[in-house]
Amino acid sequence: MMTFDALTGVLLVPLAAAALLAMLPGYRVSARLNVVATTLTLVCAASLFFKRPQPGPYLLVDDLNATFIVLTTFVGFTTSIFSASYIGHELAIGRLTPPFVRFYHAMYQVLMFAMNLALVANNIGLMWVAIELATLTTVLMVGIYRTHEALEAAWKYFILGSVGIALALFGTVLVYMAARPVVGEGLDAMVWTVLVKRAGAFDPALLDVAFVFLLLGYGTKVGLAPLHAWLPDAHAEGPTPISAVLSGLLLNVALYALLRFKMLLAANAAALAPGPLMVTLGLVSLLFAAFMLYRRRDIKRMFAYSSIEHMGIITFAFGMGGPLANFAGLLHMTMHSLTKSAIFFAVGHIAQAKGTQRIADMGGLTETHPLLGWGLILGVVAIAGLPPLGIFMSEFLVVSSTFARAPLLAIILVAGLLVGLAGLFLRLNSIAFGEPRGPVGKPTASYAPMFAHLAIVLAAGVYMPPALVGWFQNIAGLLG
Amino acid sequence: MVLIRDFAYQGAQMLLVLALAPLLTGFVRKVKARLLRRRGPPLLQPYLDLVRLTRKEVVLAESASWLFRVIPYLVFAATWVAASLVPTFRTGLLFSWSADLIAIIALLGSARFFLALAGLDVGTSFGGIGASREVMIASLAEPAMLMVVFTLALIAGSTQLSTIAEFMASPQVGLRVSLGLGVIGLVMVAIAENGRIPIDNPATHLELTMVHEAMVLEYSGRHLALIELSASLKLLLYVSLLACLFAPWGIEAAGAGVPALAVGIVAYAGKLAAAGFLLAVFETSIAKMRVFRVPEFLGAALMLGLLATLLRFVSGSF
Amino acid sequence: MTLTIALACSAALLALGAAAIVIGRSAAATRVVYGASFIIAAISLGAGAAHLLAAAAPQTMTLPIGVPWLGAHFRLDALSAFFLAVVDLGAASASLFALGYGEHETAPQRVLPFYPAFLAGMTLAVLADDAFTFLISWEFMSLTSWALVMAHHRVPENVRAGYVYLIMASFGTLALLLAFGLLAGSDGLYAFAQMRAAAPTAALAALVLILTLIGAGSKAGVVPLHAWLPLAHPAAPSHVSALMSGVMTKVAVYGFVRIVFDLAGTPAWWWSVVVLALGGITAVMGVLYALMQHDLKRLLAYHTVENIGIIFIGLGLALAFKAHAMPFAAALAFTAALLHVFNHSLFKSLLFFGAGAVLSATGERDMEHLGGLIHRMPQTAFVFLVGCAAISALPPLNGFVSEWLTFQAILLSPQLPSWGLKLLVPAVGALLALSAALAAACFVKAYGVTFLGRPRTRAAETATETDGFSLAAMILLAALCLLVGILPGLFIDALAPVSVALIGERMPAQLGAQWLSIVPIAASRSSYDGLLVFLFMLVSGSLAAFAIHRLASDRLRRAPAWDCGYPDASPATQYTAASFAQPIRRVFGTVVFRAREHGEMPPPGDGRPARLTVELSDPIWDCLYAPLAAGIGLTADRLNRLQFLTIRQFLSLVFGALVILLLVLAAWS
Amino acid sequence: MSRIDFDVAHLLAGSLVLISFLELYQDRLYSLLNVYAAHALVLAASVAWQAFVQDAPHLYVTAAIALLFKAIVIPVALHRIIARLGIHREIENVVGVGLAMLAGMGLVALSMVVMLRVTHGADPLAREDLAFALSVVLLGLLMMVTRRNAVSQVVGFMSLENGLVLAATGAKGMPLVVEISVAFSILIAFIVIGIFLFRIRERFDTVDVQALDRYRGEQR
Repeated sequence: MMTFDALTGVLLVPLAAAALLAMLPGYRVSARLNVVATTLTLVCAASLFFKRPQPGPYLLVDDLNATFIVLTTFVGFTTSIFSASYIGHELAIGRLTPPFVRFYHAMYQVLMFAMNLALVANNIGLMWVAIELATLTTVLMVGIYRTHEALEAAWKYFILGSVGIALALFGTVLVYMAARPVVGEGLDAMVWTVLVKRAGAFDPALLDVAFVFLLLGYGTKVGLAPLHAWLPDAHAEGPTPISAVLSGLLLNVALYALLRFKMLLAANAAALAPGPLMVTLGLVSLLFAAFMLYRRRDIKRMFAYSSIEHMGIITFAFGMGGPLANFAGLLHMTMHSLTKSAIFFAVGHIAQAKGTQRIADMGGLTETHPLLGWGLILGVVAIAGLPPLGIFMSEFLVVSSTFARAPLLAIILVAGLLVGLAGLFLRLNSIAFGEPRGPVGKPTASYAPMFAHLAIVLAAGVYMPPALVGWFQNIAGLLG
Repeated sequence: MVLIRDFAYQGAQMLLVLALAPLLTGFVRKVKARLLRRRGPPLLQPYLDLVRLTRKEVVLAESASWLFRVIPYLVFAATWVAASLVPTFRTGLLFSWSADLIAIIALLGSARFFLALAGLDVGTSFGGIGASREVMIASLAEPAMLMVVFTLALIAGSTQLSTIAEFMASPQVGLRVSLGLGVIGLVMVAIAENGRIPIDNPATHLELTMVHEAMVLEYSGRHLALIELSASLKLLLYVSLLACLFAPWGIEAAGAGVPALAVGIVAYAGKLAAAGFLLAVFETSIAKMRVFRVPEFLGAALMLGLLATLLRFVSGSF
Repeated sequence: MTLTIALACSAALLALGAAAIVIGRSAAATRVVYGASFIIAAISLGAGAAHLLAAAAPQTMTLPIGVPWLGAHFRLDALSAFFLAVVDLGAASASLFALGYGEHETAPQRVLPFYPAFLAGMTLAVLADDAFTFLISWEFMSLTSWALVMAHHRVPENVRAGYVYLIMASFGTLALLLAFGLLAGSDGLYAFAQMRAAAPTAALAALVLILTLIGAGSKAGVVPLHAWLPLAHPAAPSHVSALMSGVMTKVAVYGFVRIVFDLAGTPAWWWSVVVLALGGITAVMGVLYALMQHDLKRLLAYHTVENIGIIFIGLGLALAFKAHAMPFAAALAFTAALLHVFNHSLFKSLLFFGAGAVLSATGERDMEHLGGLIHRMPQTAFVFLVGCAAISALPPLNGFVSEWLTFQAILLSPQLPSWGLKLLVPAVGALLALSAALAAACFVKAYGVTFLGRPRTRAAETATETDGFSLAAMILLAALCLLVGILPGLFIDALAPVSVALIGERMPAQLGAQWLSIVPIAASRSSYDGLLVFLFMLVSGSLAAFAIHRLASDRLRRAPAWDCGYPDASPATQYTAASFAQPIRRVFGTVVFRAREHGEMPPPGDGRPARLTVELSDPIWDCLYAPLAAGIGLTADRLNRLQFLTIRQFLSLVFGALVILLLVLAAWS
Repeated sequence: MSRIDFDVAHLLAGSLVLISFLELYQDRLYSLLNVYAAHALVLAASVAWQAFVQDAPHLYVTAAIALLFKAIVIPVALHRIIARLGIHREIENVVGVGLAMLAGMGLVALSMVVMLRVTHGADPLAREDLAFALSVVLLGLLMMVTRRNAVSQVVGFMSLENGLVLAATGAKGMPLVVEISVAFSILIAFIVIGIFLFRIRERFDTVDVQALDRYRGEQR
């Protein structure tokens, strides 16, 4: 009987909960259990800050992924609260049947497990497996409504995701090939801690090829244009809690994988700089998504595109590198997770209150549902990068630090930001303002998660605790 | 002692312009009549008109507001102050520094501003016509005037009328192109501002051709008297302005003694007469132009002024 | 100390805003919020004025917020103190006005929370001493004012106005962000002190100037970046319109001055060319736009554009003189600009208050539906008249003083060596004169059509005088307009520390001059004495009145209007705003706005009324903004096709990306 | 490693590429499936050979999976699906076969160029294998994007995945190979079941992907 430590907790709790939830019938119990499980996971994750296990051949906790884990478990926790009320409503109106709900809860925990595993994996193979698992679970949940659109979105996600996985695997194999002559055969050649230490001696050409495949493979998961196609539909057709988790977490996890490999390449002097590739993809995604915002009619799909936009910004920031940009990237990622999930909470309630996701059918939200309406506005203001909310700070740092180094890039970036902002508010105006349209019934739901996220984002925009700052700066240094 | 004497001079100047203004108007009318082979009204007719008007009761339109009744005094005050700050027979008056040429123009501007408001106050169509045309003319005349002022200021190195006048009297002004342009521009502006032919006809009440007269159509009695008086004050002002700027001969420099003073007064009277005569000749020899030709006329003035200023800017600084 | 007070005040305002969210719907909320913000703003105003008048040394403070390793720097120097005073004077008067006006608000819970936050944003913007704090306050100011513009969101125009406003505001902020990025360098020295020390290269500084012109200019409403202003300012509740027009644009001017005069190092001579040209164009275009309007609040908004132009002309001259090391002249131009900043904040707020009073009394903003209000609301009419005279630069009011000073500065500029300026400055002078004259015309129209004549609608007929608070606010501002007009020396001297700090020289002390007159350079050169002119007019006017009433008749009889013998025509026959502007429209409009008039006259015997329709086209919108919007729309449409591909096509995208990357790799070495 | 080992491995890998080309060439579903079965067979052989060469017994498991699952079970299942759907005579290339072949050539050349630039530190066997594996992957992808029919897309995906397994087994001593191949088999099973599911639920009358694309959330 091994002694219980936080790390195993982070992995075991969701797994056990998944098994349990798969067996439990009743909705209320399972929803509660779901919340309890995520709470426990969060507690375990938080405890990682204080006591950290030694990195083994399979698992590892360092500054970088500790941040991701805590973020993931936290959003997972709030989302479980949100999903409790959301799914309840779906049951009530009969969009979901109890068996599906049971399946949903089990899958939710599996997803949590998969993401945590991907984050703590100290082994590129293991990480790959975990991300594949996460993909499959989300595929199943996206299709859960069994409508034409849902199945089609799931299928699209599935196919594109599988191809992405395949490419990522090829990249992983190549990395192993590069590592083997230096590290020697066997497990060690796939262990992070070892790889990063020895990366200097690897065959650069092989690493280059590997990175191309990894970039495309995991980039598909991150949702970078032109690999993004699955993302909008998956967000739009799945249950909203899943949209929140997708945007808020899964994209981050994929990005985390990319960062790891970027560090690997950065450690090898002869290899090509991963920066330019990431910068290009980031800018392309940003501009593309920004323009796509204008013609959106489905509210969830719109915010899905805004997720693509922000993933572009984050990738751009990390691609630029340097302490400021990296710091900004991390900050932006954290803020985006919180804000975007908050927005999806709001959107979920709105869609349930209005009985539709079509933007044309909602209007004057600040009249009919003031709390929801202003919550959404606050969220959009945050996501558009307006002060005093957190994303403004990260965008401030990215733009100002970039402009001194590469003016042209900065100008493209700024143009993209502006176009995106205009697109978002074009839609927001018709949703939140103007003559009220659609039903005015109040959804019986708790807005606590939404406003909790927004409060954190607001606070972070004005004041960041020095501990957290030191933490981020440390990571930014690691990323080089 | 000196202060008192200066006060006396200043007061004398104020009274002088007040006294002379109607006379100038009457003189111009008389000469015009003679040129048209009419006998024309007696020279002092304007005074008699003013007296008669002040004795009459005021017939006020029902829709007129308190502003309508205040405006005549405002207009009169502004015009009078402006007129009394222009050197006539003597420079360096006590308060001449209290408002330079720009301020004088602005004072006339405020007079016009309020007069135009008066045109709109009663709420009749003719008042509206007059007011809108007046501001249109002014919106071109004022910049033109300012441009001329710039030219002079740049030549004399001051916007202070007394200083400019003294400088102009001094020999160091050679003949200058910019000056020539300036004087033409100023004359055109003066004609427009005083509503003389060809811009406007002070004698007619033919609705569609009139500007100034349409604005004051609703005035009667003492109010009308004040308006008329300010009109003639304005004419006098422009004449003496032209005189002291472009024909500054004989103006007594401050404290040059009694004979010089006498010379100054005589010279001033002579200049007024000459200017009046010229004006009359000009008006009788030209026809009134359509209202919408006016912008071209004034645009030309503005261009002249701008040209003059440019010349000054380019050819040396002071 | 004063800095601490100012910061405490803005913190209090923020707290007030938060509280207003809670109590927003209660009946007393309006009184509480506006009353509190009045008191707070008054205190803050005191702090700013005290610091300015005492010519105290700059105070700095750093709070542990904002960018973590940097902290939030705040600094109160002469410039900040002056603008702090401007901001809080406007804020205090607006709050006072709103104490009465706010009662008419239909949706107070949409105004009350944002109003104090807006004030706080403006206050913090002038106090900030590092790029991040400045930008966050700046954009916070925009955001809150956006929310206020959206207060009456059921009106579609307002939503559109808010949309345009928000985009332009973010555009400006991003431009400023880039400018600061340049000044801060790649290792992020964001504190203003560090930027001052850095002393950027000429090319860098030039870029900074351009970006600052775009950033601050778009907020101030410099043509052609003014497009949002006439939409947004009228859309907000009137006291907010007053703040946006009278104060927020001044914060923008502050931003420009702070960056260009303080941070961007020594100016090159051509900077002034750019600024002067923009200023001149802005002044004339603004007033021409205004002349074409018949919506009272929009007319006022366009006049803000004009006055911003005048301010920028002053600043441009200051730059020119500074670049050519003529400190005295620079100080004169700079002081003129700052004084005009102060004056404009006074009379523009006053005029917007008046418009607000009219709006709440009649429910009308369209002048064509007003008229004759002078009978129904005499006090409002009087103070509004003062405002009109002041903004039309009529002596002895304050507007004239600052324009007079600007003219004096222009008259100094032949001494400038560079030829570009020699040719440009006179033209700018002409433009300035033209805009001044046109402004007078425009306000004859505004006042005459709105307050004079006979009421054109029932609403105008039944209007009632506005409440005491609003009147108090307006009277206060009117009195200040007169005070600055007759005693300009006081205020010019108060501005001395600012120009000493930024120009290195100051205008000669004015209070020594005889009879309290102001002497920009030398008495022989030019001088002006508002007090004396005022007394002169007072004495001579009352003298004339006294004489006539005593010696001649003072009898008066009311009768129908004469009107060349046409008996009582209906009020509809009065001159309207459109017909009043017609001559000027013919002169300028045909060129600038491609104005066309279609007269439709039915044949005799036909009962239909004859119609005259006027077509105006906004050149700047058509040439700049419309194509931009169209371009974005087109791109969006094109790209939107990518939403509708088949899975196979998406896969081929991935495939293509892969192949391209591999090719790049193969071609790498 | 002796000469003969290298040659055999090289032969098998090369033939895998060749069969990929054959797949591209097919325009009947049945024959496509048969070719794919051959593909899987060769893969199994090459994996087994690698197991023998590297004497890594666990690779035999992978070989077995390839043999049983990919070479037998899946083709059979797909056969039955095609039979059920009655789409066996559908010819659904987007670009002509010839063009596809040309593109394939280009891809193989590209993968050669990319891989042979790898410095010679890595042992030759692995390098060759990698080059071939990359070409197989690219050809599979090419197949996926040039075919409209879902079944042939699946086949394309599977041959792509064969390429991966080839690479993985070629990477000497790489751990988790078995797990990964298992995971992939599960993945493929999912896809097949997916197609099957759509059929059973009577939701889509054909598995032509364009039918799926009709439902795209927001209509044009």
